Formats: sequence, C-alpha cells, structure tokens
Amino acid sequence: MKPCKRIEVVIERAIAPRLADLLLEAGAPGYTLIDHASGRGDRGERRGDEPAGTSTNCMFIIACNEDEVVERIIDAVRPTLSRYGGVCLVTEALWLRH
Amino acid sequence: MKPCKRIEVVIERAIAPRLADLLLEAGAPGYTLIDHASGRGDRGERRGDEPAGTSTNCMFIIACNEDEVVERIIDAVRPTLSRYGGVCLVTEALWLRH
Amino acid sequence: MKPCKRIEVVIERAIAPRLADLLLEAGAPGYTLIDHASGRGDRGERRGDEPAGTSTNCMFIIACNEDEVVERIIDAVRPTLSRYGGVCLVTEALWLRH
Amino acid sequence: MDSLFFANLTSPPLLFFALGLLAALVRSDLEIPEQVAKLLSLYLLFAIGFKGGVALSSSLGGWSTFTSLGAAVLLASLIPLGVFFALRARLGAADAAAMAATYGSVSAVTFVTATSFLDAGEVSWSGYMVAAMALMESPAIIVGLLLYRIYSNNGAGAVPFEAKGMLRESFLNGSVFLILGSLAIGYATGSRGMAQLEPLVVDLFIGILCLFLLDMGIVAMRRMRDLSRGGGQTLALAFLGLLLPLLHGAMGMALAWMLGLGEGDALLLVVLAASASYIAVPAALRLALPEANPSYYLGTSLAITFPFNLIVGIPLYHAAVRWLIA
Amino acid sequence: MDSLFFANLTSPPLLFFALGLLAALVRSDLEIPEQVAKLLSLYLLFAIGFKGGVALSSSLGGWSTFTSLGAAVLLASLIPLGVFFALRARLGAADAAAMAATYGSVSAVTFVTATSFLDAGEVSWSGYMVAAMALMESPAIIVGLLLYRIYSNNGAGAVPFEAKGMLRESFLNGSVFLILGSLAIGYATGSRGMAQLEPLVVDLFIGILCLFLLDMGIVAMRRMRDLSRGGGQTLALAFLGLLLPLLHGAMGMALAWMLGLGEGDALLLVVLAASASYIAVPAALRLALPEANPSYYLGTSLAITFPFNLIVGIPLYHAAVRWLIA
Amino acid sequence: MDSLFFANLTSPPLLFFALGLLAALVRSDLEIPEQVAKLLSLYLLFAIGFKGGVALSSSLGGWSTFTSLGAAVLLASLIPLGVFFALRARLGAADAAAMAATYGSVSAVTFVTATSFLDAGEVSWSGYMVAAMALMESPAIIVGLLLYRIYSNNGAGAVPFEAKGMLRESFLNGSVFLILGSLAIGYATGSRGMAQLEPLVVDLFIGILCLFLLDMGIVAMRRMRDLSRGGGQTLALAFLGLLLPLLHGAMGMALAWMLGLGEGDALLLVVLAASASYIAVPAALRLALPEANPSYYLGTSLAITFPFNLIVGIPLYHAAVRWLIA
Ligand SMILES: Nc1ncnc2c1ncn2[C@@H]1O[C@H](COP(=O)(O)O)[C@@H](O)[C@H]1O
Ligand SMILES: Nc1ncnc2c1ncn2[C@@H]1O[C@H](COP(=O)(O)O)[C@@H](O)[C@H]1O
Ligand SMILES: Nc1ncnc2c1ncn2[C@@H]1O[C@H](COP(=O)(O)O)[C@@H](O)[C@H]1O
Ligand code: NA
Ligand code: NA
Ligand code: NA
Repeated sequence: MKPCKRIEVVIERAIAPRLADLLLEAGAPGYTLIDHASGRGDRGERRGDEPAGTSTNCMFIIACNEDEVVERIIDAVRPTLSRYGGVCLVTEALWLRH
Repeated sequence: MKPCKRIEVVIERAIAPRLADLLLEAGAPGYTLIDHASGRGDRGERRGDEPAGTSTNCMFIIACNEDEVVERIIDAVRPTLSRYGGVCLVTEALWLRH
Repeated sequence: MKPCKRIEVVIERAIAPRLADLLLEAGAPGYTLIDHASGRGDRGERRGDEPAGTSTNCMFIIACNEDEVVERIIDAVRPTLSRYGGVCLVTEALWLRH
Repeated sequence: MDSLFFANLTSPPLLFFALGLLAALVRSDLEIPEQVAKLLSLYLLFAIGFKGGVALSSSLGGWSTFTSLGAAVLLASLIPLGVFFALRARLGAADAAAMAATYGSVSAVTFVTATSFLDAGEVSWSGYMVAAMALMESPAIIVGLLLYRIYSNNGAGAVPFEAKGMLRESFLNGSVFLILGSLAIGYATGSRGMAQLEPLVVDLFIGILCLFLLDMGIVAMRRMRDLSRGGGQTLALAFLGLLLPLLHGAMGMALAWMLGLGEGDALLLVVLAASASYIAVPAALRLALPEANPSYYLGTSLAITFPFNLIVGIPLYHAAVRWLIA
Repeated sequence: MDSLFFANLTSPPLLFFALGLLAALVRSDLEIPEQVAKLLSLYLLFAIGFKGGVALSSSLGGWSTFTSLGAAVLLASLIPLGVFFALRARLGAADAAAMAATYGSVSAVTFVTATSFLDAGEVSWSGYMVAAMALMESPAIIVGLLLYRIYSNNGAGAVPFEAKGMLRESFLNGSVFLILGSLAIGYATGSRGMAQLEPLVVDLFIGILCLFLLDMGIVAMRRMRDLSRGGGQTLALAFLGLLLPLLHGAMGMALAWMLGLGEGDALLLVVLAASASYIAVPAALRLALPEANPSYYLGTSLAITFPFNLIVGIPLYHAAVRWLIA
Repeated sequence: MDSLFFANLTSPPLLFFALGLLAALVRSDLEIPEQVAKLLSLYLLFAIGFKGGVALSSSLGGWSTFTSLGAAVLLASLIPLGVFFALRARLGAADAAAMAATYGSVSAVTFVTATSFLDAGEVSWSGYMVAAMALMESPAIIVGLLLYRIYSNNGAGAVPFEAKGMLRESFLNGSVFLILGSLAIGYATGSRGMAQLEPLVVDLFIGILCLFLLDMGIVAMRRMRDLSRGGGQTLALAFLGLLLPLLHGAMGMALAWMLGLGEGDALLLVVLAASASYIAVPAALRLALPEANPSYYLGTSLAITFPFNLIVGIPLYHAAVRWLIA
C-alpha cells in the first residue's frame, strides 16, 4: 500500500469531457467518473432532473501518488471550478498495489 | 486549500428529501447527492432493483469547514440514521478554494 | 464516533457480484455499491456506454472498524484486482454510531 | 377449474413472469435496469388509469358504480383491521400495522393481469373497477398508521404523529397520484382522447406487461431467496402470504355476491381484495413506519402473495366466481 | 377565441402537463427518472425530424419553402439582437447575451404541441416547417455569443473566443444534430421509410408526448418554486417571460402575414418565434457562456415562457392568426 | 450487385447507424444513456426471440429444420478452432481464444438487420433461423475457453478451470437466456400469443432497431477512435476484422449450398457465420478469460466487423448467395 492523494471533483456533467482531457494532460494516472449526481452549492440547487442534463452534476475521483502530478491536477482544476463552479476535496489515502 | 470535514451519509433514497432539508437547516454550505446505490448492512441486502425504489439507497457527500456546523449536521444525521438505518462516515480533507 | 477504515474499490461491474461475495466471506460488516461508473486506468478508457455493460465500472465503499477484518478484505481484493484490474484506496475515517 | 386455467398458464404475460422467476433461480445475469423498470411501471399505471377513465366516462352514474366503489373502500378499510388484530400479538404493533396496510391495499399489476385474463377469455368488466382499484390504494395505509399510533406501547409521545406526512404518503404517493390523475384525464377526454392514445395505451399494453412481469419475476425470486435464508420465521410468513389472499379473496367474493356483480367485476373485486401492495404501500411505509421490518411486509407480499395470485390465484378465484354465480 | 381554445385545454398532452405541474405543486413524489426523460425527448426529436423530412420529400422545392425557411432564419437572428440591447443595461452583457440566445432559439416541444393542436383541429401545415424549426435552433446561440464577445467589458483578451467550441456547441449539440439527422434521413427515405417507421413515429407520438409533458410539468413547477424563492428580481423575470413571447409572436405574425402563409404554417412560425429554448441552448450556454446565470435564462424560459405558450399562447396565437388572415 | 445493395444503403436502420457514426466522428454530444440502450437491446432480443418462436411453432419438424440447426452448431464450433490456431502464434493463447469465441459466436443485431433487409426485398426466410442464431451464441465460448485451458503455457494448475462458471457464462448469460426464453414462449403461445404482442414485437420493430443502431453507431465510432490511437497492431487488427467475416461467410455459404437452403435462409446462415459477438461473448469473457485484452476482441468485433457487415457485408453476401443459387 502506497500513500497517495485522493482527489474528488464535483462539477457539471457537461464539463466532464473537458475535465477528463485536462486530467490526462496533467498526467493523472487514471480517474473514475460517476456521471449522475445532483446537489446544492453556492449557485443554488441542481436537481439533475432535466432531460438535457443541464442541472446534472458528476463526480471525478482521482488517485495520484506523485506530488508533482497532484500539483498539476490542482492547477488544472482550480480555474475550471472558478469558471464553471463546483467543488474539489483532497484526502490522504493508501493505494493498494496489486 | 482549507482543512474541512468530508461527511458521507448512505441512507434510503426515499429519505433523501428529508435529509436534504435537515442539512440545509443545520447550515451545510452545500451537498452532493448520488441518488442510486445498493448495498448491505445490518438490515440485510438492499438490491436497488425494485421499480418503486423501495430497496434503493443514496449517498450524500458534504464538505464543511466550520466545526460548529459539522456538529449540527452530525446531530441532525444521528437520529435519522437511528430511525431509518444507514451509515455516516467523517473524513479529514482539504477543500480547494477557487 | 469510532475510528474505522474506509475502503473504496473500483472494479468492472460484471465482477460486482463476485466481489460482494468475497466481502461477505471476509466478514465485512456491510458495503455500499454505486453500480455505474466510467473511468480510465492502466487498461485504457472504459466509457460505460455499451448496452451489455462490458465497459462499465462500479464502486464499492466499505466501512470497517476491525483491523483483522480490514486485512482479510484487502487480502480478498488484491488478487481480484490483479486478475481483473481496478483500484483500491483506503482512508482513515470516523464512523458515526447511532 | 376450466380451460381458462390452462389458458392463463400459457398466456404470454404469465410465461414471461415465469421466465423471470427462472432467470433469478438459475442465477442468470439477466437484468432489467432500475430506470427501465420504473418506465414500464409508470406506463402501466398511466395506461390502466387512462383506459379506466375513458371507460368510466361512457358508463358512469348507475347505482352499481356507486355500490361497487363503496364496497371497494369498505374492503380496503376492514381488511387491515382484521390483519392487525390477528397479527399484533405475534409480530408486535409496528409489523402488524405494516402487514395490515400492505394487505389492505392492492397490487395494480395483479389487477392488470386479471383484466388481461378476462379479456383473453372474452369476459366483460366495467371501467369503474379501475376507479375502485385507485380508491383502494390509500385507505389501508391510513388505517394501518392509525392502528399503530393507538396500539403501540411506547405511548403517544414516543410515536410522532405526522398527520400531514401520513396523508402525503397515502394520497400523494407517486403511483397513487399517477393512477388517479390518468383516470381523471381519461374521464375528461373520453373517446376523443382515446382515439389519440389508443396505439400507446391499448395496443402495446400486453407486450409491455410481459416485459414488466419478466422484471417482477426476477425481483420476486430474489426476494424468495432472501426470505428462505431468513430462518425459522420464514415458513410462518410464507404461510401467511398464502393464507391472507385466500381469506381476503373469500371476503371479496362474499361482497361481490351480495352486490350481485357480474362475472368480470366480481373477479376483479376478489383479486383486489386478495392482492397486496408491493409498490405504493411499502414506499409509504418506509417513510411513515420505519419501525416495521420491510422483509416481513414487502417480502411476504412480493415474494409469496404476488406470484401466488398471478399463477394460481386468478384462475382459482375465477373458477370460484363462476361456481358461485352459476 | 373559438372552441379550439377549450379543445386545447382539454387535450391529453396539455392535461398531462397540468398533472405534472400539480404533482410538483402538492409535492407528490411522482418522478420520471432522468434517463427515461432523456429517452422520451430523444424519441420526440427523432420522430418530429423524421416526419418532417418525409413531408419535405414530397413537397419540397417551391418558392414558399424557400421564403419560409429564410424568414425563420431571419427571425432567429434578429430576435436575439433586440433582446440583447433591451436587457444589456439591466442584466449586464453575459446575462443579456444568454437571454438573447435562449429567446432567439426555439422549443421543439412547444412546436410539437402546436402541430398536435393543429392536427386536432384538422388544420393542415407543411413539412418544411420542421426544417424551419431545425434551422432556428442554432443561429441565436452564435449571435448571442458574438454579442457577448463584442460588448463584454473585460476586453477581448479576457473572454476567450473559442470559435471552434462555439460552432460545436451550436450545430453539434445533441438535440440539434438528432433533429437535423432525422430530417435528412426522413427526406432520403421518403414514403418508403415512413411505411416502415409509421407505427413508432406517428401512431405513438401523442401518447409519448403526454408522458414527456407530464415530466416537463413536474420540472417546470420545481423551477417556478425555485424562482419564486429568488426574491426581488423574480417578478421582473416572470414579467419578461410573459412579455417576450407576446412580442416575438407578434413579430412572427407580421412576417407570416407578409409572406402570405396559410393558417397552419403561420401559427407554427408564430409559435417558433414566441418560444424559447430550454434544452439545446442552455446546454450550449453552460459550456460557452458560464458567466451567465442559468436561473435567469433557464428559469424564465422553462418555468414561465414554456407553460405560458403551452396553455395560453398556442390558442391565443391561433385566434390572432385566424383574425389576421380572415 | 443489384438494386438491393442501394436499397440497403438507404434503409432507415442503416442510415441511423451512419448518423451515429457521424455523430461520434464530429464529436457531437449526442448520447443514448446506458439504461436506454439496454432497454432497446432487451427489446430487440425479446422481439426477435418471440417472433422466431412463433414462426417455429407453425413450421417446425421438417428435416430441413434439423439440418439447418445442426449446421449452425457445427459452424459455431468449427470457426473458433480455425481462428484459434491461426492466431495463437501471434497473439498468444489468451487473446487467440478470446478472438475464437468472439468470431465463432454471432451478433444478434447483425442478424436482425439482415432479416429486415430480406423483408424489405420481400425475400422469405424461416423462423427456425432464429433458433439457429440462439444456438450459435454459446458453443464458441465453450470451445474458446477449452482451447485456452489446453494450450495456455502456465500449465493446468495456473489456469483455474471453473466449469460451472463457464457454463453459467455461456448459457445463463443474460442475452442468451432472454433470446432462448422468448423463443420458447413464442413457440408455446404461437399465433394466439402473436395476436397479443404483434403491435409491440412486429409493428415497432424497425423503428426501435433504428434507435438502437443510432446508439451502436456512436459506440462503434468511439471504439474505432480508440483503436486508431492504438499504434502498430491496429492495422493488423483492422485487417483481421475485415478478413474473418469474409472467410467465415464463405464457409457459411458452402454449407448453405450443401444443404440446399433457400435464398433467405442461406443469407442468414452466411450472416451468422460472418458476424462476431459484441454483447454476449465479451460479457462472458470478461469474467471467464480476464487475461485476454478486450480492446483486441471487442474492438475488432465492434469497431470493424460489425459496421463492415452492416454496410457492405449483408448486400455483398446477398449478391453472392444469389449468384451461387441461380
Ligand atoms: N459543501 C459542499 N459539499 C459537497 N458538495 C458540494 C458542496 N458545495 C457544492 N457542492 C457540489 O458542487 C456543485 C456545484 O457547486 P456550486 O458551484 O457551489 O454551486 C453543487 O451542485 C454540489 O453538487
Ligand atoms: N459497513 C458498511 N460500509 C459501507 N456501507 C454500509 C455499511 N453498512 C451499511 N452500509 C450501507 O448503508 C445501508 C443501510 O445500512 P443498514 O441500516 O445497516 O442496513 C446499506 O444498505 C449499505 O448501503
Ligand atoms: N488513478 C486512478 N484514480 C481513480 N480511478 C482509477 C485510477 N486508475 C484506475 N481507476 C479506475 O479503475 C478502473 C480500472 O483501472 P485499470 O485496471 O487500471 O484500467 C478504471 O477504468 C478507473 O475507473
Ligand atoms: Na388487498
Ligand atoms: Na424564439
Ligand atoms: Na460468427
């Protein structure tokens, strides 16, 4: 088990493809995407109930054990959140190597 | 990045609107809701397979950086879990400010 | 609130029933399963877009406060990940007792 | 039992239900995703409500409508009383109240299968029976919750009485609301509306019922497995799940006979009495009566009573209705 | 206003929309899952596109087609200019541009409801109006984004001009793409294709529209609630949401009159002008103009203009069209 | 190649498949949600199985049925042997076994598209070909897994032989189970059942096939993109994906000729031989043979062979069948 950072980003679903590209560019070793979430934040309630998905969120989870890459991911996520809203949390975790 | 608590609550989906109201009353700055989960716990398996959603769970994630609000959220969640079942985990995290 | 480990496993959805069985055998007190996720990892992109679910992932979350059981869970997850791919993260958390 | 019994056993809806049971029995990974199952169930409620409303609009008003609806509501209020007092000593107030609500209410899908059974046998039935079904969904929930409030040992203070919530759970429950709403719209638009919706609500009905019952077969068999792992109490529950529909069916039969209902309507009243809710009521009870154990009321209703009524009950009740009327 | 007004009020699609509004108003837990709603909306775009293409294939080529399509594109480019300059001072460039794009574009579902209103009244309309609708989806997005780029105060550097992204969001948007694609396929396969797809795209159309409008009623009422909690600005937005369709409807009416369109086509042009997008444009704006507040443009369009057009607008515009033409 | 080739190219199902390819090529955000795609695919399996069963019930029993089914199972067992031994040296035992299973099995959607191609050309075909398709789904999985077990270098101990799991994955796989079950129910209920389900399983069939192929076009083009990023091996895989259907189609053709099958049945046998599974087999292989790389077997089958068969293969095989028979 290797120490790593667990980065979690909640963002509008429409932005997901862009964020995925940004993550790859930043060198993320991978990510998991849960593509339907609703929620509430500074910009009010997002019910996730419209057929067009305009009020639907999604959640990225990224495990990363290189500090430098974590920095780059954070730097890529920050302006995206400023522009489109959303939340990013970082947690210490252990990564099971198999 | 600001230290915060990451609160995670798994509960029956039918209870989600009530819990969302309780979270707001407790002053939570926001939440994310993943509205389809299955699982197993003290009350047996919940397969999430009925059209009525009677055996479906959901998961709330709440980031909160004010200790007092965290207390209030926990106090709101505890009796809900006692009455309806479910699980609540609290983790230390860093919240990316943008 | 009791300290516990929060174990999170991302794996192909087709493997979910097997992993659930393994978790029970290992003595896990419960689990939550989010049964639709996509992602990217060593084995390339998994878009979660096929009707057969062949490229769909899922995510297990297990809270466990007995170290011995955590060990057994890890020992059950490791060979599964080696064989089928996937990711497992372990985080320290507090478990709200109600 | 006449040839309709065998016709029922080889009707596509029943065979797809059996296929679903088999799929889960042999642990095939055949699966209907939750949102698809929800779509199928919304469709059935929408279609049966609308068709019932249209039928009502062309035949409303007679005394027989009035008495049938009254009988339906009466049944739905009396049955839970009986169930509660019979089970309270053994199961405790919460579980007894939940069983009362579940068996006092009805299963829309069992009803719908009975109508397609009648249609296949070319036996006529009245549109107001759909209204009867819609009216029978909610009373038992209220009766059950009131009984719990009165007889639970914790004292009045301990059981919060959320009257507003209770009414919401009973009448504003999604399924009840959709059936009542579609019924009203069918009634309002009558044959003009039917001309527009017929291809969806009539032509496709049996086919979509087949797909839905395939899913319900899978779900029911999974619940049977879960029940069967439950240990000692299981046998008692299974027995209850077979006994209650027979008892309540007999009550429905007696009432149908007293009211002089025709063959079709009589069968439907019996089926309504005999069936137990596994959609609307459990959803309401999880919110209003979380103290009750769902594996009792939902397990019994979904894993025992529902398959029993579909496979054995409907043709059995039909034979009995014929015998009684002839 | 003639009897069609009341016929509209009692048409199944409108009644199911009202049922959805009611469900959310009384806080019933009736809910259409997101993927089901998506399926219904994909179906409507697929069906209306295909039917329009088939109609086009048998009637294309006249001068009237050409002028109608031109008029449609003109409207969709002019309306956003007016909206932007009227609102810029009060809302700022970003929100004004978003409102411009939203109201310059169209609501496919409002259009579809108007066609079923015409069909119910046996008023004929031309297949190329579907092409007009498809062509009106995108220009307003481009006009709105260009206006924002020109008039935003941050200077050109601050607002990244993603021309490629802008075109992608406008023309490759899922809904626009599906309608245009289905239109092309309907056109290519003509009556031969229609013979194969008729049971799906024609026979089931109104029924599925009912289910979709039930969902949209729920969603619209939730947005009304959210808006109504919004405080002072709400009243102004609600007023805008009623004023703009009337204004734009009048513009459409004038154009239809100048072109000498028949009753059906004239109504459809008016409805297109009066309607505002709540699917394609908001989805595009979230990506291309995140600076704008969705509760303004999406809230107004979905919670105010859409229900207004469905319930009051369509019969009102129809009465006006009749009066103007007669 | 006669006019049917062009008729195929302009049939709605194929055009919607092309629209899907285009949508993913230009990176439109048009998307069919996963559960909707699952519903469409469940519907197709349910409908084709049921229709095949009904057809079987009215024409079963002849020698030709028996020999055709035998030929189908033979093909499905021999093809994997050939594929395995041809590829083992280059790809290794695991990937060769997976390719063997994939190309030995069949694609239900390709089959279904071929039947609608025949229907459009008014060429008759036999219901038992559906049974043939159902019977061809599983044998190749078993053959592939056995070959892997025998020829993998790790020795017997290292490759756990899960016979029970293997049979489960092969015969209890959701798609195989649903097709076989629907076939049995169609057979049991015959024309009586068909009268009830016709509006769903016959009338809507082509329309729903269009929607499903739209989705499969999107998915197939995404896989082509992924493959094309794969580097050197890609060209070889693409070549395989074109070569194998032609080879296997020729084998099917020879067999059809030896059995003296009619035009329609011969084409269907060829299409079954030429097609490769991208639903049932990959799902089974992920569980039973995780050592194999899905981007080889699933990528080739879904991104190359499936589009090739739909667009070029079916009319090509048809021309060949006609030439051979005439
Ligand atoms: N405090 C929070 N905890 C968890 N999720 C949040 C929080 N705040 C916002 N979110 C999520 O992020 C989305 C966008 O947030 P915002 O941009 O603040 O409106 C919301 O819809 C929520 O899903
Ligand atoms: N130890 C656990 N780890 C993760 N999730 C759990 C755990 N225990 C229970 N859950 C989740 O909480 C739901 C309700 O739990 P319970 O009330 O214990 O039956 C279960 O269906 C699971 O989804
Ligand atoms: N670094 C990572 N962070 C988060 N999720 C990951 C990561 N790597 C892989 N995954 C998830 O695990 C799945 C299988 O990973 P792999 O076996 O590495 O292809 C991927 O499709 C992702 O959903
Ligand atoms: Na009952
Ligand atoms: Na407009
Ligand atoms: Na094959």
